[in-house]
Amino acid sequence: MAVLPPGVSQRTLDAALAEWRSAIGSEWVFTSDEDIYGYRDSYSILWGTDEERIPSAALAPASVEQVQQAVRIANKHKVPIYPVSTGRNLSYGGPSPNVRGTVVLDLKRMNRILKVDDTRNFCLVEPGVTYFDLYNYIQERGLKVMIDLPDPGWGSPVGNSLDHGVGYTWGPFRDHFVSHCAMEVVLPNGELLRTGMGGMSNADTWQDYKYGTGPSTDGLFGQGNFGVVTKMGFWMMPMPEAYLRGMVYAPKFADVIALVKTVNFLEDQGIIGMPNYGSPARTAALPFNKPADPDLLALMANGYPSVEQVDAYVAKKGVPAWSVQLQFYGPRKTVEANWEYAQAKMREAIPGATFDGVYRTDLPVPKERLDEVVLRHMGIPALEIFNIVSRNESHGENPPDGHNNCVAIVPRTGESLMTFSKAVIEGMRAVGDMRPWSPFTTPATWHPRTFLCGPSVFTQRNDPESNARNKRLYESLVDTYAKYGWVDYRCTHAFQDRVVSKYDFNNHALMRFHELLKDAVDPNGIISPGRYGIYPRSMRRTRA
Amino acid sequence: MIGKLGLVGLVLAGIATAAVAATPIQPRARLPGDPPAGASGAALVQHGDHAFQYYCAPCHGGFEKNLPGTHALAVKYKGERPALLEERTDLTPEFVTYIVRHGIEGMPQFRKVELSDANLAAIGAYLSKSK
Amino acid sequence: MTTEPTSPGASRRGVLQAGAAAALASALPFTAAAAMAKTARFHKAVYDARFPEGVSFGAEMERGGTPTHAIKGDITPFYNSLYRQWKEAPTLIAGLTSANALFALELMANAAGMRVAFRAEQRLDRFGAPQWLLEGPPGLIDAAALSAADRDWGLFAARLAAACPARWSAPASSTAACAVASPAAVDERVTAWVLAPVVRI
Amino acid sequence: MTVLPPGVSARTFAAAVNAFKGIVGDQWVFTSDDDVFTYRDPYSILWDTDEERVPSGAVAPASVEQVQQVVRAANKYKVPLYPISTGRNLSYGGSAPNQRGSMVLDLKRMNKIIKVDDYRNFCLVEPGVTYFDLYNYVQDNKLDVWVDLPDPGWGSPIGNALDHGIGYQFAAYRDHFGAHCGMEVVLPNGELVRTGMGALPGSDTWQDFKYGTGPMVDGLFAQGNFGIVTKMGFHMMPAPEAFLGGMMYVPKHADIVHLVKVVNALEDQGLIGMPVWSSPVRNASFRNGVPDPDLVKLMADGWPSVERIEEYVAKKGVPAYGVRLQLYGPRKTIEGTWEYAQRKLKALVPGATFEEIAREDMPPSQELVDKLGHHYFGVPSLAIFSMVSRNEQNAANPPDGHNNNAAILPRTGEALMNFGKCVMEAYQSVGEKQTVSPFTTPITWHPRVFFAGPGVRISREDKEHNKRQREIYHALVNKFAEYGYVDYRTSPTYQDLIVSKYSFNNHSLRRLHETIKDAVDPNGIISPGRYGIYPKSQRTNRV
Repeated sequence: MAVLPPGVSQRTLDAALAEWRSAIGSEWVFTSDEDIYGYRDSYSILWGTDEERIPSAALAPASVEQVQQAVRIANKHKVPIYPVSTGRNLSYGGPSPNVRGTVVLDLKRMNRILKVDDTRNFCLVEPGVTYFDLYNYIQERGLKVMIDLPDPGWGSPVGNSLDHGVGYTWGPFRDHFVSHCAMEVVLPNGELLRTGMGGMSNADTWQDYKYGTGPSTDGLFGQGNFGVVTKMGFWMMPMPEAYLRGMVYAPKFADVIALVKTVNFLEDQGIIGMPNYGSPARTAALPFNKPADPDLLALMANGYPSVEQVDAYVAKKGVPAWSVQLQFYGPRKTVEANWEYAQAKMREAIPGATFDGVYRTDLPVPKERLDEVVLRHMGIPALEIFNIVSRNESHGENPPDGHNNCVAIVPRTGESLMTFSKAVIEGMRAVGDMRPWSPFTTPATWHPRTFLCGPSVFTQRNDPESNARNKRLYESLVDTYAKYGWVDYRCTHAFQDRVVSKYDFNNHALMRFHELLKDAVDPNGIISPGRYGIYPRSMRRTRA
Repeated sequence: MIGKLGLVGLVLAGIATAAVAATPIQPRARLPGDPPAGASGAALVQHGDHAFQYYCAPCHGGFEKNLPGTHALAVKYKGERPALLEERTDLTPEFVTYIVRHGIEGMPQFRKVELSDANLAAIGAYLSKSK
Repeated sequence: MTTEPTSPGASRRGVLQAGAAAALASALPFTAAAAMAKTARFHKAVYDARFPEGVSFGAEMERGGTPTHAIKGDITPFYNSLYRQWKEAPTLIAGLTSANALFALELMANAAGMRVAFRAEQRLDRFGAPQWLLEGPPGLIDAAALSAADRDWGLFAARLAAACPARWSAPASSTAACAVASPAAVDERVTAWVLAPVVRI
Repeated sequence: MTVLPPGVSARTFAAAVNAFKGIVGDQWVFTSDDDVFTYRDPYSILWDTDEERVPSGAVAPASVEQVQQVVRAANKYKVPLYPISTGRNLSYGGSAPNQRGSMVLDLKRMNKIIKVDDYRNFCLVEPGVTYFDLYNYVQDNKLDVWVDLPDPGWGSPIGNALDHGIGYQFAAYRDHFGAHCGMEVVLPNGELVRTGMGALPGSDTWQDFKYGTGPMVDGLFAQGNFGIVTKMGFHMMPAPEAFLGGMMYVPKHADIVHLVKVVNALEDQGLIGMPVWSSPVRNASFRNGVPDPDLVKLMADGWPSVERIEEYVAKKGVPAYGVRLQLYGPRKTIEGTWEYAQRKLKALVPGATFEEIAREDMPPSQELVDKLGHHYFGVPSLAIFSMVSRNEQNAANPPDGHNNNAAILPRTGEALMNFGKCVMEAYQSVGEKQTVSPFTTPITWHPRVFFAGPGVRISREDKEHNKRQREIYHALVNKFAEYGYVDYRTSPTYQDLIVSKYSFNNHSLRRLHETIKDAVDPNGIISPGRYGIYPKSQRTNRV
């Protein structure tokens, strides 16, 4: 299956490949079918179709200088390249490019950990470094810092941050783009740039102060296509003394308003780590691997139910409508006092609130207690999530190969949680998906100031019809979200054009501004064309 | 081993933790609109009072200790004149206008966009009224 | 592309037919693997102790002299145990885990210079009956398909793994399916596998 | 004194002024000498010289639509505009433009507080809103949030954030640009852009989620000249239950290394607000700014060894360094944290001493804010001007202003122990005979770095004084750079010099800024020269 970059002839590609081979070594330029297979997105909803974002080749430079050369060669031949760090961004495109035929620039070989400092609490890493690498480096040296990492932990801090990725601990650290501090970037013209204090060669504050003096351009490189990031710094949390977690339950459906308000209050004062919302009522309504509760089907049968109807359902099930797990990191006495304070605040706000599931440990977690904790909450990398990745449905004959998350940015209020399911149901029914759904939406709180809500759709490599159906479902969800003022914070290539088209304030003024910048910084459009809807001039079609 | 500064700190700590009658924070004045067109006399003075509290009192007030305008004038006049502008009897609207529009020492000048001519006239009237 | 059939439906039918054939041939003994087991040099083997197949797979590996590592679902501890080694060089390893655990490990192994050389994954056929879907080098898969399905699958998978070449040089070229006597946890798609270092030709 | 924008004729300028008047009304365009005077930088070290950044006039629109129209007219006549929010950025240029002759675009009239939400804890404001206004709004509506504000509090949250300004509470809030969420910008071509979720019509998360989907351009508009910010959101902190102030002292000079390490760990875990550093031994070494003879002796023969400094500290009999920890939160929490802080420091510095100096339920009392400072409690005040206006120390010769010179230092004790040497060398390089003490105490406005450095005083009358102070400022900046330090923010007078220090790869960062400038603002009409970024036509004489 020969694939070419758009508008590039085989001859031009071959000429570029020849130059790349001499620049970075022929063993690091991949063109065979078998090698290219490794750069396909195993979660692609377009798998095996003509639209699948298959690269024409891949390059794996070993140094910044080689990246610069590779970029200059790409410019010379106008062959687009798509940088990946570790290519582990599954559900968001993995190692595959946005536009079919783009050459992948695989930075995995650049995997040095340049510094971890536990006096000033930061690290500086290259793109090929994984969270496992960083964790092991810290363990070997006995450094007293905690990593904030996503689950699974095989990805790259650089790659994750550049896709506005997230972690699981304390607010200022789990937004991985916010917690970054400065970067080194190869610009589309091959020039090397250091942002912030890196602009001053002898400054020892590159990972301490973000801004430097003058404007800050870092934001362009997250979810953007304005350069190739080759180093990045991150702020880290000093290892806290202790950890405590406890569960809070709220009995009624409408209690979620007070529950969220109280959690927001705790979060924004920096008292808690990531809150984990749950809904015992939903578990009763849609038990794992069992048919939906008939009472739920009755509840949802005549349009979206009223609050009273939902509360009647909750009462009948005899379980709390909502729960939230609160997590505290800090000095022993501080975490105890914070948990006590949180309970007092909850009691004040929610009549009938109950509490349990208290667990305490000193940090770092002693080896013999690792089974008792969720590793990602402790900054310990894991692959555990693959245990559950496809277990939330009964898959029968044809279990899914992957999933595409369709997660919208929703205001951090109880009211929005009470109505979110309505949108999902609308989105599903619009494409004839009649599966049961509950009114209990629990959000992810990865980004500390907002809720991220929404289902995933499954992908199936050997079932293009299922993929096509799920693609329609995904698109329907995106369209429905937009009616409510919600939109995905991140998504796989197949949906990026659609998602960014929703940002249409003042006739897509923001996108037009991005395009203005793109044309100035990358006139040949060689870096990641199409990433988050930003195309070079030559590929800019009528907007969705 | 605790220095002199430290001992002072300890004494103050005693006061703070003993929770002597705590005074609530003085409220700040609210943004005034312009005085009604054609306002004069007592009405203008009254409006000028409000405008003074908003625009000038944060430095020239007496509601807190050590406000910089009041403090600077205390140092400057060494008791010859009141440090508080509101207690002065020698101010004219013209003088007030000149200082406000030109600034003096650490005090910057103020622009018409932030402090309108009409409000400045009211402040002048307020500060120059007979006490 | 390479291993992935371009027309999934057609290929799936082919696989199912092979499965039917294998079921018929289930009475034949499988001795070749046992004979070759000693020649395999696994650096380590991993098994998921929640599955009965896993336990017998692990036992058979230990009998053959391979150090084993038991997990309960999460593959992370096993990966951690290989982290240093894989920084230096790829290794030959085998396992019986969930398909998801293999998925995670496989991507890490790919980056360290290994490929899946053999895979036997439990799935349901279209009638809802469990079966093993085999993938690997022709000699091995043909032998397996002709062998018994109706036996201790953990043991059988360990022997198949042991018979797998210790170096990977080409994508799996043969697939087959065998019926499974006693389904364990189909939800988790129990999978036996070999990850082998790549030899570039 | 009529000043015109560079390259603009009197006739074109007059036409532009007319156009502006047609948009905003005659009374909101200012070109008379008296009016222009009010836009001069009262703290300009170039006061009354030909280099002073005097504007040609000012225009004050009342709405976003008027801003757009003014920008379009400015493009037509190629008259540069310098937007200001409240113009109170004293020591950093105030209401004056970067470039002599630019027209000030005064946004003070746009002063709506659009929203303060104490459920999700944010606000959305216009540029003309001051911290006083925001505080009053919160009080009037009995909202359960604190304002994190700079000192003095008369400035604009927007203007402050856009100059990388700072406050005094928890790290997540006191970096005001870091705490912003979403903006509305008029681009140099007059187009209106909303960033982040503001670009999604019907979205209610503009002040909750910074990024939207795709790249984030917000960083371009702070200390930049790529557009005019007309609305901006900020995250706010819910009002804490209680406050505890605790002093920690270490006896020796070299103990600062441990003290910094402990405070960093507290800060980076979010356990404290802004730490306030002090040096009792330095306070004991100066009286009214005059150095103690022992200090003069210590410093007489070049930079002293650590041993000699320790002897000096021992002789003075006071602790070398102190830090005030400010703990906000639930009553028992701050107690637990205070105890932890003491335990941590004791483990590293057995001779450390501690005092609790305040503990109060919030909101704070007048006594508490008088004692510790309003700004630590989100209460706006102008009290800080008593330090720079006439006071007992400067009674004879009060300054007319000052220019801060705060360099970015790594957050280590070692950096502090060495910084005095850097200042001393800078002074020596221009023959300045001030005695510098070896005891540097930093300011930690930006939570992950130290700021340190002496400012210079301004006089409106004495041009020679200003010239000399400018030389000193330059010498300091140049010496800082040799040590890898540079100012985080500065008056337009020094911006070219400071930005020139970011020279990595032949100034590649500035070249990127210029590439963007040319694309976004081809006529160069927004704030030419701001932080060293000039339009193409003016890039001739770079430092």
